[in-house]
Amino acid sequence: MTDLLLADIQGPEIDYAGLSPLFALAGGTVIVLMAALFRGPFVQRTLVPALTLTSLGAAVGLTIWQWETGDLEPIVENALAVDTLALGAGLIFYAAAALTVVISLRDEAVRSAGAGEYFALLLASVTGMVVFASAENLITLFVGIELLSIPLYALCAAEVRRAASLEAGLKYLIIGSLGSATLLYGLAMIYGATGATDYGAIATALDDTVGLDDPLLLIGIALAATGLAFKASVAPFHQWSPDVYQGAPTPITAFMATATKAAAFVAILRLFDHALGLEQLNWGPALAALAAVTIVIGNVGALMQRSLKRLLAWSGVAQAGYLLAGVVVGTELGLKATYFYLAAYLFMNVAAFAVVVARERVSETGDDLKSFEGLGQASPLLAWPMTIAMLGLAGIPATAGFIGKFYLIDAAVDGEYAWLGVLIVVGSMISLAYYLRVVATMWMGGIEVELPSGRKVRPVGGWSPEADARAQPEVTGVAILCAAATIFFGIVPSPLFDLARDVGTSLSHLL
Amino acid sequence: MTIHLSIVLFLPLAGAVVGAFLPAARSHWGVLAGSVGTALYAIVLAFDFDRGADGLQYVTDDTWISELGIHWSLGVDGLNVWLILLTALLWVGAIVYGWRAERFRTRQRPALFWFHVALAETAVLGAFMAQDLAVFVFFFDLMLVPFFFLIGQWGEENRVPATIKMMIYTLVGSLLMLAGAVALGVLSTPEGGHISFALADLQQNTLGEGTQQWIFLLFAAAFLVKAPVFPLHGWMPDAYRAAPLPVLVVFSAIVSKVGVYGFLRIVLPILPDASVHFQDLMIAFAVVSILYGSVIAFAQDDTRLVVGYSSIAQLGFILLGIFSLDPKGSQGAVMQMVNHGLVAAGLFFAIAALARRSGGSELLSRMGGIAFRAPALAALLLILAFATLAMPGTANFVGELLILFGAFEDEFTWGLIAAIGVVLASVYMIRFFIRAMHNEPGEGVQSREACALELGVIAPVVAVIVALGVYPQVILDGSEKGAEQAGAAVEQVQQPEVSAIR
Amino acid sequence: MLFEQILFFVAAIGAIGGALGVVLLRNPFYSVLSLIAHLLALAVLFLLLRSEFLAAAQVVVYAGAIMVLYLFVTAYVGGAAPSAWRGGEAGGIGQLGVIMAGALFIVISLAVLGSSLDALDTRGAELEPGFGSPGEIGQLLLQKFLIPFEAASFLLLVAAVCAVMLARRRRGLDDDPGEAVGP
Amino acid sequence: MSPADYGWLVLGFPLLGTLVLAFGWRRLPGRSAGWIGSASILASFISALGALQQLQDRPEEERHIASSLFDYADTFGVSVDLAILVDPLSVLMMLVVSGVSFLIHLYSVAYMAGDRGYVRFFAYLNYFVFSMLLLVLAGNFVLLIVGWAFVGAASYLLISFWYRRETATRAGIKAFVMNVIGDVGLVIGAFLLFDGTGALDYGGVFENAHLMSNGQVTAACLCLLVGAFAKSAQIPLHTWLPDAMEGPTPVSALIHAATMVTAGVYLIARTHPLFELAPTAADVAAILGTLTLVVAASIALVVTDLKRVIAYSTMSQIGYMVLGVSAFAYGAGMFHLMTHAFFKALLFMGAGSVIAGMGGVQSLDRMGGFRRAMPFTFVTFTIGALALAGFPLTAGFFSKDEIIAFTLNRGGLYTVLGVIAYVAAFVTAFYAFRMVFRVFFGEPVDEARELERGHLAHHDPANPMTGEPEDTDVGFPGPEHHIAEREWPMKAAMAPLALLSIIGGIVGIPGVSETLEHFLEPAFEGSDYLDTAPSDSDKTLGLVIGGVISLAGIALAWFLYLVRSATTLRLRDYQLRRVHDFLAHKWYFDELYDAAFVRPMAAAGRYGRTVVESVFVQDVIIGGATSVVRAGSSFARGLQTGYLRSYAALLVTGVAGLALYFLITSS
Amino acid sequence: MDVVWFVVLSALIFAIGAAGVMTRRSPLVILLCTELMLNACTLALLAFARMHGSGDGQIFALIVMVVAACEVVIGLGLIVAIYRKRMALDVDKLSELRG
Repeated sequence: MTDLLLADIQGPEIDYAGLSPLFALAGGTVIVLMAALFRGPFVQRTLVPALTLTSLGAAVGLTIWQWETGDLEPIVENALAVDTLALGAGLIFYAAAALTVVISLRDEAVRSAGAGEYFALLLASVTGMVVFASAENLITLFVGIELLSIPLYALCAAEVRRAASLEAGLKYLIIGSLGSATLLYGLAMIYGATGATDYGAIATALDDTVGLDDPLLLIGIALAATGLAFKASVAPFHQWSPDVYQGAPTPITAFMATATKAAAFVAILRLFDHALGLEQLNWGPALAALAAVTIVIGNVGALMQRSLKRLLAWSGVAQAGYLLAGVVVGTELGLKATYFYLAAYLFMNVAAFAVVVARERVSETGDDLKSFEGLGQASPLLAWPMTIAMLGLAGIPATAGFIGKFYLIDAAVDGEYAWLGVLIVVGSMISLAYYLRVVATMWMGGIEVELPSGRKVRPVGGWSPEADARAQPEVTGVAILCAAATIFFGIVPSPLFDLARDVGTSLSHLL
Repeated sequence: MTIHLSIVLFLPLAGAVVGAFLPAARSHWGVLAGSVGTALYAIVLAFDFDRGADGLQYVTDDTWISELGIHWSLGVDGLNVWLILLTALLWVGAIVYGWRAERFRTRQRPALFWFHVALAETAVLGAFMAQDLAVFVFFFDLMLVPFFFLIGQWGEENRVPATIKMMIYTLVGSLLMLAGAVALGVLSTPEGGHISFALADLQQNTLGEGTQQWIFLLFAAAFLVKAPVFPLHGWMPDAYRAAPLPVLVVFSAIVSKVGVYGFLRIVLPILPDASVHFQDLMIAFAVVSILYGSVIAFAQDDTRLVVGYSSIAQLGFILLGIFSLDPKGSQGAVMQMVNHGLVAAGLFFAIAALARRSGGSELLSRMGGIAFRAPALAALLLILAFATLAMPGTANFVGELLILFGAFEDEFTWGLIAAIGVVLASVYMIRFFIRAMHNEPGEGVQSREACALELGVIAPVVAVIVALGVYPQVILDGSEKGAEQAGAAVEQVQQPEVSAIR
Repeated sequence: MLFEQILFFVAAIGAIGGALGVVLLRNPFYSVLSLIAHLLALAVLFLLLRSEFLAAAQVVVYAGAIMVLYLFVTAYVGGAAPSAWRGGEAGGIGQLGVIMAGALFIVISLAVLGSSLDALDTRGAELEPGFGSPGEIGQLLLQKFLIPFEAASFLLLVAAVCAVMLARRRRGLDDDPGEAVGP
Repeated sequence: MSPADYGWLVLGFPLLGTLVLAFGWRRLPGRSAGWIGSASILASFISALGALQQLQDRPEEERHIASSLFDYADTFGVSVDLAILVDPLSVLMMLVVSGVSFLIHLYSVAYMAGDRGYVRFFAYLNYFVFSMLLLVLAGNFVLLIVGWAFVGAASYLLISFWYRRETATRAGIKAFVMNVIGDVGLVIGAFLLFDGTGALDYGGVFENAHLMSNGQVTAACLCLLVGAFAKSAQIPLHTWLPDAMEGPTPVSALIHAATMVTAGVYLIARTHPLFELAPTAADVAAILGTLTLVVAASIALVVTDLKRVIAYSTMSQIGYMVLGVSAFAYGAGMFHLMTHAFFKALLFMGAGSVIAGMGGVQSLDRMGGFRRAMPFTFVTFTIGALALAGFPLTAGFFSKDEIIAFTLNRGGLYTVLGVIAYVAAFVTAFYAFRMVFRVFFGEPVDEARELERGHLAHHDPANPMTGEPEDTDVGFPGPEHHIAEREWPMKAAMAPLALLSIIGGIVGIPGVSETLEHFLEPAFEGSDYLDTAPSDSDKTLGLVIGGVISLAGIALAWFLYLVRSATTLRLRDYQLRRVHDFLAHKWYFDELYDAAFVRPMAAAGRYGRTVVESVFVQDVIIGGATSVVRAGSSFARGLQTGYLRSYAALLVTGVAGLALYFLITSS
Repeated sequence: MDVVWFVVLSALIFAIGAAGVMTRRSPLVILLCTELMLNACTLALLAFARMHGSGDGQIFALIVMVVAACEVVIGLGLIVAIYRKRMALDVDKLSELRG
């Protein structure tokens, strides 16, 4: 007993600077929770979101402060990496979260969940993502994925008055647990095969002791890949996403569609390129096959959807397929391309979802395609961002989506997966069918060329004066901002490229 | 003098942006100013252009996206100088017509319309000027967007399905080309060298036969669909029927040329082996298109489709000229691009004029006897018809003569079959002319002489056609060097074969 | 060693039985109970693997606390849950699922058996004293695995918030059977 | 001024006239347009004379003057100038063309008066003359083709001049398409020559022609023949000419008798060095020419439409010329070309006058007894008929029989052809006077009586072919239209032609005057066949035979149509019925082509539009792709049952599958 | 006792849990089944920890236990919420979102 007391437990040396963004977020979570204890419209409506944004802003600031290129030693006993990959991913999470906060401001979900819980959980999820994305250790990885998922399970169900929301929450929870259990079992086997939980140690173990073709290890990789692919909604582990995306509160859907996907891919990149880099010849083809399946399934699945959220969910599956192509090749180019596309994808998707939010709040047809008919006349400020987002996702030039696809194909061909590059464009072809349908609905729904110029515009689905009165400037603002970014980075992509270049330096052993 | 192509390129767009801030009723002034400026600039360029010089002129070359090795590189040479001029001029015509014609007076959201029109012009000019493969692809795909909106929002009957069909079908090709382009750039990057999409660098590539061939097919998919060429023209009838006329004018006259231009600018110089390997295939495409287009045009009642299918045949000729892989053929192809551009534009303007006199109908069966009180209009249409069927004495004749000569050189049989197309052309064009202008007037036809606007848009086109007919050499001089360089790589490939034969 | 083997088999059978019970028993209440049994059996196995601390935690925290919570909820909503595990609209899926699960088991087992790791067929490495003891666990938690440890604690907080958010009674949510009860 | 400058002038005046008329059409009152047009052609004729005189001043070997304005198309070895070639051959053609054209313009000034398309008519007419002269003067093959096509276009415009007549427009498109076929033939021929000789101008081609293999030359010549035959309405490309009679009569006179249709003959003469290198091609030409002259003559026997009779006779006369030049009797061929221009134009003018008198009716069956009603027309028409029949000492007499004499002299195959030609000559004489007797002799018809009383018959305007009524706007003749007896310009045009038809022969009387021969010689120097000309005695013998034959023909016509006309009808309707029907159907050429080309193409068009387009292009290619995608879509969405358990199942399936894959790769 | 036995046993339990998720309709029981799977993982982890004689596995197992607890908590919360909404506690009935 006494010797246990006397046993001098000196803690590890802790790089507080490196951890500072995490502190900002975790602290923010707690503060928001506390602040929300005070009732009153000001606190609930203004202070809490403000605090949330502040902590996100602080995280951004600290990230920029911490920004240092190169392949850095993981901190705190190899638990976390604070390299540019992690920080860069962080930037995507923070941006997504901040935009989500803004479009959530007047959301039903916030009202029914309570502002404090809602925003605190959002921050918690971001925290989890950061941990997840910078995990250099299997255990950290697992904690991270749980820390990012569990708040999301709750947030999906946040609109407890809406059956769909609850159903989405339950589905997400159960399939999610299944997925994380699979992941966990895979991690366990990797640990079993290599006897290590640090990525570095695993890599070295693969280098000398363990045979690369050891079935135990490979099965471990398979299960782990499944678990992570599930988070990134890669087919055939994608089925949860359309239902959950449709059921969840739209801002949360936007958040999941962008941030979660990014987190998952960064984690995949880190685990597979760093820990399991030597196995690339084994997992490369498998992931390539998954990518192919995903591209096809996602695009054909989106074809005849009328619910915009569902359509975007399916398209998100397809996009995951494109992104996977950047992982498959296991090169630095692939890493950069993936990151670039994730960033571009953030803007395009948030723009689209913001418009959906704005529409579904005022239209009784919700997010059905019907509520977008003639939007081009009713409110161009919403129609334009949607149009740009759709064209961007379809990969039309002058949008960030085009450059991103270009980059991904570049990486694929460069990594001797040219056929995957061709498959990407084939997928884009199919995708045109549904993206253009949305655009056509907005601009070409019921317009006669010969209209005498005086005539009033036909009211679009669910349009009403009070709806316009309740029109949400902040949501429109987000939409316009993201659309503008999409166009800007489509024409002047250099800033994103510089970011991607820095990110690319983080895993130096890649070619 | 120094000419900045970027200015030429973005002037229309700038004009449209300005126009967007004018009151809607005035918005056309912005785009008009922009395109007129471009037209003037292009005229200056065409005169200033040094015909004798090898290589590119007025080159703009800045790094755009260094990571991807993409350069903002524009340039003019014999291949594109006339096409640029043609584009600039025809766009002015189309804009003036779309603005003045009373049929379009009551247009919804004019500012948006003009913006798309200008964006289209910029994109097309960009595609013609691009000297970097990525930039070419960029504009090649981009140019579809404005047309998608123009047809879909301001078009005729069931425009929405038509425009979606057009967009997807043509983008299917273009996206394949995107993949091909990236692959080309990556694979032709020398070991350790930095990737570059500049055409000049790509021409140095040492790709193997197999690689060249699959990349060639990807490019061909884009260009053949865009042209279009039988049997890949499925989007054409609907789109042509649905497009608003001012748009259709430029779409048919110019956008269709971008595809075949791509063959000359990119495929032949960069993929010579594949070009030689697939020569017969492409020529087969060309000849089949010539015959098929002609025969179908003969059976059409809708004037737009008569012209549409005739342009399938015409582009077949151009393709034939290009893949005769003979400088004469390329020369003729360049010439035909310009000529057919003029002819198609003129014909569509004329169709608009005819429709005004046949009670708004564009069907031949509703027309007839229109020449009665409109001799000037009839004369103009007649000249256009003659030009279409490559009547000797028009520049089209010289173009087709060169194309046929080029084709005869090493593909005599194909050439003979193609020559049948000339006869068929005479059949359908004269039929068009007679059914519209001659015979007893159809019901609902009032014959009126061409109004100032119609003369204003058609007469200049016809004037240019006649002028070129008298002195076609002017074009040949300009494009000779370009055609020579386009064929140079292929020549090198063919040399061994030739020597083997002899 | 014989004793150890007997113990393993007993515990293993117990665990499998418990697991099967969870899946097969019609009444959720019994499923929970059999899960508890399963957990206890696992605890024994943990002991065999020389992880005393984990075994203790398993018994006290898991089988003790969490499962009690579970029992309460089951008691609260138990009647509403469908007991039958056969049928349902997606009934056919069940069989497929079982087959797939079996396939998964076979694949994994094959992998394990086929593995070239000799260590698998031993009783494990020679253990230094104090392996699995609270002291060592504590040291690891506070040193090597500080981050996961802290993150996990944060996770518990978050989970609590989630639960509150979801299960809290709300004003105006009057379709709550709990409130419907009354004089 | 050198001959070349005159040549440019010859080209320039008609072009100028065209432009003036084309742009001034609104502001030209009354007949001024007609006078402007005629003036421009007259000026052109005078310049042609100037060229002639200049040429004669030069020594023989310097009588080829080429002159070029600027590069027309010059790239990658193809080198074409805008160049003309003035030599005796082209000068002769210039004179004939511009001269005859002038007279016909003069005739039209009155003849077309009152037509609403008056100005348009003269614009077209000037354009035609310009094109024809361009064809004649062209200094290289490309320019030749240009002129060739222009002529075709002008002919199309004038055939469908009364464009509201469906018959007219149909005839127009027929003629145009046939002409384009000819153009294509020329283009291919031009390429073959270019391929073989590397040149496109006459001089270069003829110099290097010997470099080409015999097969090449033959192929090239056959291609040229396609062009020649299309223009000159020789079998098998002849069917358009009779229909071309839809055009106003002066047009028939000018284009389809005097000038354009002889272009083929000119072409063969122009490219004689090639044909001499490829005798096979020459033989083909000769045979087809002979065939044409027989077939056409035979049809002319039975056709009842006055203008069409003359049209067929034109075909057969051109057959003679083709035979002549293909037999390398260039002088004779050109000689006949010239004389034929005179008398055939004359005949058409007369016919126009008669048709006017008939108030637009063209059928021989309805005519008769115009002898007293139109003495002037009667005289001139008869002179034309005599010349056509080759009546001794008329122009046609000398030229035609010289050709035949040459042909017989060639011997071998050509003997046969010559004999056939003689037979045809007999037929010619017969049908020529069939016209004369049926139009001018016999009982005067009502219209003739009206005319004798001094006023013009008026019918309701109707389409002469179909007989369906028309409003006066549609076409000519309208009621206020004039006839030869009353209008001095028409007389002024016909009189000189009549004169020339009689005395035109003096330029080539065997043994007496060889003017034309000598004049043309420089054009054909280097021809190996100049010395194969028959001796004067042979020629004279030929003349005698020819004279006898023509007299016999005329006599038979006299016997059958004036003495025993009843017998004739009986013959036609009973004994020779089948023959008559066969000929009346023009040997079924139209039916044949209709079945062989027109219908199939129309059918193909319809089939393509209805079947290929919708089924293959749309359904198979587009529909196929979309349906595949749709199928995939419904599959993917079918998996999305909404049942949590099925999602789990798929997930586990995926896991198992992936794990299995890795397990397999591991071993 | 050899480690491989433990691993195979864990695999079996894992499979049983998975099967349960796919066969049962009551979300309560499905949650239990996911607990089963997590426990299987714990067992495997401890087995491997024993095999390598390293403490990492044990810590991992501990963390897993925490995570399992969290999942239970939130799962129960959800179930209660659903129950309050008077929706059927049957995952086959909760299939409004589909297609």
